[in-house]
Amino acid sequence: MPEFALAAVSALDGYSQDFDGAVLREVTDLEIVSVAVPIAGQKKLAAKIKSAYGCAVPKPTTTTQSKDGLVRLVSTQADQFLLLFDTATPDGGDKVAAQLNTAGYITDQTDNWAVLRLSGPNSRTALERICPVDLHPDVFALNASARTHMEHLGVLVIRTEADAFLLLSARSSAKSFLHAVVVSVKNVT
Amino acid sequence: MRCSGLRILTEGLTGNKGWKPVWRQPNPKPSYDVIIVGGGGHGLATAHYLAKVFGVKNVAVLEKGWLGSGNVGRNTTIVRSNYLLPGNTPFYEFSMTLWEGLEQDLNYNVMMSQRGILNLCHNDVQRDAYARRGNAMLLAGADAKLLDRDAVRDLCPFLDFDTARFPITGGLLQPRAGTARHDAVAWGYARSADSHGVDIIQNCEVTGFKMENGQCVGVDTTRGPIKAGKVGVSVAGSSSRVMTQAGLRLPIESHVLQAFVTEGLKPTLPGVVTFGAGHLYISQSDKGGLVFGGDLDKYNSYAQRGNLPVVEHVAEDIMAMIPALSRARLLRMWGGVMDMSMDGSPFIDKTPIDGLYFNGGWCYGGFKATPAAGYCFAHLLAKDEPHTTASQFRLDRFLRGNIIDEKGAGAQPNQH
Amino acid sequence: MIINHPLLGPRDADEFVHLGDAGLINRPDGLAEGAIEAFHDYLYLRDNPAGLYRELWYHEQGDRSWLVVTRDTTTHEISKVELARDVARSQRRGQ
Amino acid sequence: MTQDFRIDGGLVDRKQTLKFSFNGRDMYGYAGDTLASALLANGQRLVARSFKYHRPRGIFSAGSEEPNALVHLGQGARLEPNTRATVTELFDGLHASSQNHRGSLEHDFMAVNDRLSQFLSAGFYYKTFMWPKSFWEKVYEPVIRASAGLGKLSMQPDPDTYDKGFLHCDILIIGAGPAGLAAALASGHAGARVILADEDFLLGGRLNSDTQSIGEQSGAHWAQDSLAELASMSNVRILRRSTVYGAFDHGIYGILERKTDHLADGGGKPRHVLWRVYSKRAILCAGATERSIAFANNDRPGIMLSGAVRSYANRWGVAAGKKVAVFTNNDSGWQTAADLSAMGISISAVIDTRDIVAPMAISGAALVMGGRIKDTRGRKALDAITLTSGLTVPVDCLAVSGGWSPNVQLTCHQRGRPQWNDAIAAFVPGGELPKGLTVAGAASGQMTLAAALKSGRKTAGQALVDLGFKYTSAPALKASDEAFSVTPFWHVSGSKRAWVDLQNDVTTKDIKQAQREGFQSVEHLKRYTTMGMATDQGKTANVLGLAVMAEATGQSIPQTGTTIFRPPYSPVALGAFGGRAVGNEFRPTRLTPSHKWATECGAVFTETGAWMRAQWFVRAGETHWRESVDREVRDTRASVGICDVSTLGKIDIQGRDAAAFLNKVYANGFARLAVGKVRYGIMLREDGLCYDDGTTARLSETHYVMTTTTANAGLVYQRLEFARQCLWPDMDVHVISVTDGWAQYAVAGPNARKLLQKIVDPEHDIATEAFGFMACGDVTVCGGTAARLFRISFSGELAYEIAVPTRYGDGLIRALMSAGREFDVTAYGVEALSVMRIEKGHPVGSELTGQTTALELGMDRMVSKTKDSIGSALSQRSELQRDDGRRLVGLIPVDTSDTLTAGAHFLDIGAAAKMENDLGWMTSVAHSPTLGHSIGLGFVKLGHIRHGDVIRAWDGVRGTDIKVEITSPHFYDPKGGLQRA
Repeated sequence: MPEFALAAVSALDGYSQDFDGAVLREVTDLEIVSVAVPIAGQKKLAAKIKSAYGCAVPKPTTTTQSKDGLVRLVSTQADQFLLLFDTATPDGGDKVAAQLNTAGYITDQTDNWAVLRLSGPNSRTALERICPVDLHPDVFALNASARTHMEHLGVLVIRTEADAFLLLSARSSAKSFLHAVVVSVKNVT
Repeated sequence: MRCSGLRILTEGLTGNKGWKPVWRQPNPKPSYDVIIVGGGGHGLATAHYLAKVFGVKNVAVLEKGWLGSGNVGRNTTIVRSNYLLPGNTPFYEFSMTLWEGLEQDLNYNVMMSQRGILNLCHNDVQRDAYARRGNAMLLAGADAKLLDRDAVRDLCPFLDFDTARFPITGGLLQPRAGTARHDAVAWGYARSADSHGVDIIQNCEVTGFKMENGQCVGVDTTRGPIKAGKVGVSVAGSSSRVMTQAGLRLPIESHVLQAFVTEGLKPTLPGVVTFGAGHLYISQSDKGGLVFGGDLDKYNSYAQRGNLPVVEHVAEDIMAMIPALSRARLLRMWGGVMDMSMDGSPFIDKTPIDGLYFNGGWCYGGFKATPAAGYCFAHLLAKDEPHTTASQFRLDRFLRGNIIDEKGAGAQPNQH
Repeated sequence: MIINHPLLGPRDADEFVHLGDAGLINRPDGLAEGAIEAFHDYLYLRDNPAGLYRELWYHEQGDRSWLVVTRDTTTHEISKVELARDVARSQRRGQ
Repeated sequence: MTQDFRIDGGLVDRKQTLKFSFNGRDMYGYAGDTLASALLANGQRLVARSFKYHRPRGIFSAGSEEPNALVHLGQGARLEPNTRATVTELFDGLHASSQNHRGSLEHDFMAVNDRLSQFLSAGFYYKTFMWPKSFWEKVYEPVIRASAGLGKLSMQPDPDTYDKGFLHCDILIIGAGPAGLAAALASGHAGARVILADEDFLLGGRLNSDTQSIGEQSGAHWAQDSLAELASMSNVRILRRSTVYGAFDHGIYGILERKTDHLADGGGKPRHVLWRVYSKRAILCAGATERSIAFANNDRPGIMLSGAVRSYANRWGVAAGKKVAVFTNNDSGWQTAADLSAMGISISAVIDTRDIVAPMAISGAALVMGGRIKDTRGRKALDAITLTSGLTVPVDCLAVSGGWSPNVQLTCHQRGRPQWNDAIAAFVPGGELPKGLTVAGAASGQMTLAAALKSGRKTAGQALVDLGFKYTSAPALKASDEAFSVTPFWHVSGSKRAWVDLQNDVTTKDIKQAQREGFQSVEHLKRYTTMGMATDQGKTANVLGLAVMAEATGQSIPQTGTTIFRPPYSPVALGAFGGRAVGNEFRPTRLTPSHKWATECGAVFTETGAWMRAQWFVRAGETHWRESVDREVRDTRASVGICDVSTLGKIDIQGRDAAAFLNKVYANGFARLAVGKVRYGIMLREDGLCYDDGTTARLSETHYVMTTTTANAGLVYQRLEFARQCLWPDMDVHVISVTDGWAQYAVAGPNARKLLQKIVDPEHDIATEAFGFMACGDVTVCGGTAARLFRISFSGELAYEIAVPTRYGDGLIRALMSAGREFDVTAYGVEALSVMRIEKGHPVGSELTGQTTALELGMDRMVSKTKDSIGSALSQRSELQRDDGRRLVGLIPVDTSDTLTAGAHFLDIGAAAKMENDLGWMTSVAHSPTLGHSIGLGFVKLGHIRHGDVIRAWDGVRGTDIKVEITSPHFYDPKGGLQRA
């Protein structure tokens, strides 16, 4: 039995708040793993992904989901994408590595990010105040994703439902990001 | 025709009917001793000093548009000599001394107003960098004061001392710095050059250089060919455009810098203040408008206009520095084309082509340099050797590695 | 300004960082004879055209792509946007 | 005060009476009033003073072009200078007061300027105030500055907030007058995403000010019905009180929406929202602005634009006067006479400059065709006009129409250059319009209602077709279509002053003088006389001034030039452009994993870039920061200290070619770095100067983790992406930032290993034999938590950096501190970190300024000459390789009680404080508790061969001049034995 034990803390202490027509929550326990595509290794990796998750490698601006719906793949860069999935244990990188072994270059990104979920009828009007990307459903459809900036902070935004968005931003500035989103919601509700 | 209070009195009493044109509208002669390409501040100042100081009077200034239509009429009018590097400091201090006597030299009130420039710092490293700069200024004969937070507060109580994201810890003050009425500088130099016999020819665009066995002997223009003993090019943002006609590639990119002015307000700012946690310089004109600017738009451009991101960034800096300006209204925004050099410092030099001389690469610092740039370029044109204060501004300095990089940003013009 | 990203579609230029002339892709050989002169021309001298200009932009607040944008410096009109990596590769094959 | 000038009719809500005050006097108006209409209704003629001559001025227009009626709105911190009464929506409790006068508005001492006007003509200040020299700053300028300017700011922080936003649409329609509404209806029906923006609070434009009808309806009713229909469409967004202030590149437009200015209480919501609109097409339907005619004393209160007089009657139910005359050169003046007369307002005369048959009869009015106004009377309010015929007509209001100028402003914001159109005697949009922008209605020169409706629909149709929407044309609406006729007439010549630019007091005399002095090009004219430079940007003045100059030079107006406009269309509060960036919200804040813990431990924080870092930790009894910092250094060197170094940039680098790649981006060799080892590297820019340094660890054959300085993390990442995508596109190498993913702590000091052995799980051997200096590897800590251990030292002690996933960062710092208790562990901040690195002579930002070479830093041996890496070639340029250049050295005060200061320059003993004698400068200083005195690092000319020499550290701006000895920069354990222990 080790003398010292380490407790995990989330970026925003599990923030959760209901507003008029909008709900804002921190998403914890979401593992985030990046996979980089080796040069001339696209085919091999695509096959691995297919066999491991039963879905395709996401094209830019899109996300795909594993057959069991538990893993979401998000395109982040021409030769790189993220895997998002819930887990209780902090070993997302190893889990993915076990599936892909050397087909892709894997980096556990979980602790780089703070994750917010903004949902409700006012969520889009709130994001209108900080998000330069067009989130109109005709343009930014279900499962669409975009990497952009809001209030000087890099953000990865994903539409997970008609009225719900997943917002990923850097963990060290999570409090500033939360503040930016909260102010936006308050300004429109 | 001399300007004076008496003159204004007599003219006023006679219905202001006696005022004569400030400069003639001559047609180009077939030949001149020296042709200056570019009727902006630098070109007109060069002509003034050539004629008045160096006795070269058979001079023409060729301007493609209207006199003063370039950066001399588009800048934020700041005059200062708070430079760091030995290649720069003596030159800008020389310019400052010329500014201080300019009204009398030109017999024209350019409203040179030495109300000081204050560079704010927000941490110890920045303060020490300003100390290094201030000391370099003193060593070069300029004036500089390092202020602590309280001294800054006494000078500018309206700054955000209480809630700032980047607290103000002090600043570097150059009391002799200030502002001048930019258009009047162009008009004053033009008026004086004209009175010394210089032909100022507007709406006359240079379309090519006349070469004879490798030597430049004149120019082709939209108003016909003109011969010249020497041709000096002083065209700021158009430098590459013009010099490419002589087959020269320059270590220069043209970038747009925006400037802004608010509605007229009763006096609020003492002098020029610059923000150390962003990029902003702001002052108040004699007419009451707050005049300010910040970063380049950062992309190459020959359009004299910018875009929204920089406008908003500059305004954010204002709100962070002086929240009390929030309800002042932006009246007008415009852009100028900057001849951004590769190290942020200028060139006053002969070109590889005999008879062809170049003055440019002034980045956003051309206005304050106007008198000394004119003087030193005139010196080079008249004597064929650089003026001591401008001896480092050579075109070949990058090949030798003699870089004059005040910011340490490297060979990327939009970072200077 | 808006840059029509070849992978992502139209994006505000505010998301990008501008570097400079697309010629910066053609880096000389640092070990070759006359490397200093070659690098001097490569790094310091510019055509700086008033008109069509090929320039490098970096999508810092996006997918981190480097792009080669063809833009008119007098009108700001953008006529072409390519992935810099594709341009670099095709130029190498060209060499 | 009663509303003596309120008449029947209008679109105000008489059930809602609103109380407001002007210069302290209570007045009443109705919902739907502007401050201007309410002031007129209350008979307040004198509302302002002019800029230069302080002439009495009244309300001139009914819109954002207003040059005269600028007021101080609100009180205290909400005081708003230069606010146009004509666009200020009235609300209950509104406070307004006049500005720019000394003494009262009625008795302004500055009005003396008006008597001296002949000495204050155009450009007078350029010609005097030069003697004696010193008087400019001391005497003349202060006087000029004090009298210049218009309103004043409260100079208190703004209690209101501002916000921004981003909107996207297929078609942006600018202006909701007849053309704009027609365009919006067509676009909305076609299913396009439409934004309809108008600066007014009541949409409809002139439809609300005129009596023309559309179909069977009044224009105003048609407008309201159309708006109701548009509001019912989910694809149409209507923005009221929203000014499209600028047209920017690629279809981006700026809109200022005023959210709460019209409310007595904003309810804490943002006052303004600044929208950035991304449009595929835009249609400018901004209408036209009426202009005046120049004649003697044409600036008195009561002299107004004819269309404005009509607006006040029709829209606001206010009579601008009780005895009104009209002076016009076109048909719209007659419309004013007819409308007012129909409302029972007595029209004394209609003076038309045209020699034509009177188009209509106006009961009780003298109709003077081909007439001219010679002069006017009435100091603080108009009481009579005199015609050249000698006829004098007593009036309290003169409605002037010099024709209409299309609002082309937005078409000029890029490359547009308006063209002169003789038919309407005005400039219409011309040249290269902003791409995607088309113009409809009066803004395009369509001066009749029917034509405006038609062109609005037609223009929208074209845009819809371009965008691939189905557009079905509808039957034209029935509306008045009588031709609009105007005959140019600009000014009545005479010896008295006739105003062109009312706000800046520019008269026809000034323009003629400018012409005499050679300021004839339109830009010179504007700059010399300041015409068009006032807050109204010359909306009512520019064309008139141009015409006067054209006449003076004997040229046509187009020959004289055209006036173009810059953004914004009308002035925008800086706060709106600033958005939320006030105080601490200016920029985001980054917090380290140990932030919460550090706060509990009395840390004093400092900003380093976006980060907040612990500067030092105050313990009980410590009263001066030096006590804390000295203790932290001493305890670390004596036993062990811990510092959060998570802010260093961390970049995960993977790929088959990762090794070759690193060999390219670092100046020193990395090809042969073994797995499990760390190496220090320096990075050059391509110009050969140093810009960053750090360590890179090899975790596996294909996997490295690089650290960068805190400041350059983003820049290095960008350069790496550039290198792999643009320079070596076929290398298999991939980079991703992991800066935020790892909590990393330096554990330094003789007992560092002992402490870590209590944290690192026993199966990992970190004894020096197994885990020597510059080793790295994966370990687990505290019973299985994955971690990375690096044996690197910045302090010079036996030291490690241990990293765990950020979520465990708080836990690990607490664990380390309790595990270290038996060693009297100390936490240390960036100040102690800096002291120890100076004692070791490690360069940081103060030395790596981007202006220094490896040679100057004493690291030239690290720059490999045998490989081609970034910067290697140009680092060899002659001036960068001078052996008589500066070198990094250490500096010690000869009198060790002296305190060194960074920024001091070095001079030889006895050398004068002149640039020629400048040897270099002090880059960093510290008090070394280890050595017991002040130490410094600096660059000294030939410093490498001057160790032992004594020179001066001269700090003129701080007033010190200290003798210092040049030493090696390595003050502490120069052989580096300790860190290898």
